[in-house]
Amino acid sequence: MTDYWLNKLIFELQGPDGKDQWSNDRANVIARYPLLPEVKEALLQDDIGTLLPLMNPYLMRFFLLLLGHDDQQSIALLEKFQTDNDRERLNG
Amino acid sequence: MTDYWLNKLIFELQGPDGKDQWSNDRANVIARYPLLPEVKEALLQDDIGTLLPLMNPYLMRFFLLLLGHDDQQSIALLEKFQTDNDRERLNG
Amino acid sequence: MAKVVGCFAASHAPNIARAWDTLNEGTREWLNSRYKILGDRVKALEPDVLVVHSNDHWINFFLDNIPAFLIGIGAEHDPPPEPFMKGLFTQDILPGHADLGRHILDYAMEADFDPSYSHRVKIDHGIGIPLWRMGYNEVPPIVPVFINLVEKPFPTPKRCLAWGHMIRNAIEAFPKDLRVVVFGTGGLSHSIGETTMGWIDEDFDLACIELFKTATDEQLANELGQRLSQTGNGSAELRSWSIAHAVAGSQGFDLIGYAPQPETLIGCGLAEWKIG
Amino acid sequence: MAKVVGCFAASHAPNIARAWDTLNEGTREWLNSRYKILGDRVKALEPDVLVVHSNDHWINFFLDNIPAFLIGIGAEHDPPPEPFMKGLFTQDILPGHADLGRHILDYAMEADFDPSYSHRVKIDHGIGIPLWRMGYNEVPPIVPVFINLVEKPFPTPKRCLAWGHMIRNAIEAFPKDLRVVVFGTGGLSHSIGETTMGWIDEDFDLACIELFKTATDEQLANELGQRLSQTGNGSAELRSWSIAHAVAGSQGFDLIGYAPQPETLIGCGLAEWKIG
Ligand SMILES: [Fe+3]
Ligand SMILES: [Fe+3]
Repeated sequence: MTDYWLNKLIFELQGPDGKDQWSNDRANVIARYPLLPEVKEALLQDDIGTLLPLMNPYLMRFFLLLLGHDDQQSIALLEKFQTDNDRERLNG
Repeated sequence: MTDYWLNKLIFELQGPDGKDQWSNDRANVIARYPLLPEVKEALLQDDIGTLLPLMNPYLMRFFLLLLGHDDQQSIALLEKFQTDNDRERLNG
Repeated sequence: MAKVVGCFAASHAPNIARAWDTLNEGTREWLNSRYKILGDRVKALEPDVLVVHSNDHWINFFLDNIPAFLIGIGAEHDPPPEPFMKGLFTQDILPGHADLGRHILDYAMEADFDPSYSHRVKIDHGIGIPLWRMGYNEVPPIVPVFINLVEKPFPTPKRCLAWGHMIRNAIEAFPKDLRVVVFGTGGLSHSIGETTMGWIDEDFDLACIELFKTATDEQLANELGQRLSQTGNGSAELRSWSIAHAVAGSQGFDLIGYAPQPETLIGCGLAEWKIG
Repeated sequence: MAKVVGCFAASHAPNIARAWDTLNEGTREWLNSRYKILGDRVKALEPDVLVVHSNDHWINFFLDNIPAFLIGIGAEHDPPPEPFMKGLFTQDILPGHADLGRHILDYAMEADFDPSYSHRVKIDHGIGIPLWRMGYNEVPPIVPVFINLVEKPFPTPKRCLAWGHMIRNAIEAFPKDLRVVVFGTGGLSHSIGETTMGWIDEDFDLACIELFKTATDEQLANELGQRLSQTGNGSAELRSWSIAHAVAGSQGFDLIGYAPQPETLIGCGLAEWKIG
């Protein structure tokens, strides 16, 4: 399910000082959006598994870069959450 | 011809402090937008005739309220700029 | 399956809220009584959801992204931000009907329409005024649908009629039992922020009312197509009426009230269509 | 009258700019040579204007207003705001072609399409990368057309083909002599920000290339409709290719190059359609 405010937060971090804000002022950035408690917690913990089904994948891609993950790290990180369905698609 | 930046300026004055900004800080508001010199001048002079063809009419309606014109004053003010075409439509 | 149990039109001028306390007693009385009839009829139908067609008035959209048609598919929307609308509704967040909204969106895209969509819209006075005047201090679940009628080009009347028929089909294809009331808000003639501001084109209004009673889709599209270019800009909102007309099946309607109303700057009208 | 003198496709991965300096020599060489062929062919056609179909990548639009199709009708657009695109173009403002843009918009709305429109868009990497790699340090006049391919629901492949045919008719109905080159950018297969990120579906890509060479519109719509649901999310951008395909008249194409390219995360392809 697409979480409007979660996606909006990540969308707005695309500005030039987004990385700086997220690195140095994460709690205040989070406080600007009416997020569900479990979403807030997931953001504070870098809990990608919780965020994945709630976020647009292109914003997730950007978010992983913002967190400092390069392509190979992002791929490895996301792969952990593959479902049987995803794997079947890959092998089909 | 629709003037993007002129309309954007008026659009953004719709916020709660728009009237205050326009009354007390007009030059600075204007400076935020890359307006043509003649548009800037028209805004500084309340030159509705120059602005009229460049602005969306609903934003013009809002702008006249912002300037303090009530409905009858707005109507009277706009009527001055009626063309023969407009009058024909009225009488047709 | 979902069912269209009612189709209504209602005008929505800002002055109905902004100037409410200073309107002439007779005007206020007329508005009170007519919107009450409308509200009573809608409530008697016990709708689960309202699908409300209106135009945005520079509240949600700007020139960087103007949708021809936009469907609100969110579970939550924001109350009207206009200062004159503050406090008319008790909720901080207005309920959308996400399931029906998304269903209509998917249906529309499969049916060769190209709507924009929004997960969260601001319900401006266009939708807010009729709801408030009908006596809804608490807004019921709605699917807001916006049509661009403020900065040209606008969808053609013909396309609006096609949109209305598609909306009817979409609702009837929704797999859950839902009683749906459809609205077209706005109109009738008015002229705003242009040199003929204040003009109410009563001839146009009466001609349109006659069309909604008797015209075929083709007649309605042709007549509106011609007449709209010769009257005030706000009259473009009759397109929302034509959508409700098509949703109802283009079988004529019952005028609840019409008054040329200089105080609100509009030809004010309310109507209920026959569901055919 | 205006004329479609060329129809092209080109991929547009961010890494082509972001990682340019660190790509393997062979990859850079491949990209250099293939985009140069593309650029040489486009320039030889001496276009007055480029009509470029792409999807927005969360640069112009958010979930509060996602257009299915959007036409940029402004005389001015903004350069790419993505950090990795900074400095690739010399202009502070990129030229639109307002007359052709508005004409296409009006034509589309009369032809039963419902595009959104914008007076000013940000030209993101989707349009920017192919222009840059073709050797345009100065962007020529463009009409940008955005298709929603990032957050579902997307326009169907069938609708995209219909859009392409409409675009051809619209351009040919423009009353001034203009040489128009049409682009579809994006694709081929890729998977971004989902659990299969990095996957390049070569089978899918080769099947699509074959379709663009030989398939009828109906075959193409059906095959894409089925295959897109079984591959990576970025493959949705093949819809832009299908638009260029239809603009060209669905008469097959000449593949300039294809390479599954893990470094850029995409199946990278470039092509020129036969104009039929
Ligand atoms: Fe209105
Ligand atoms: Fe892309």
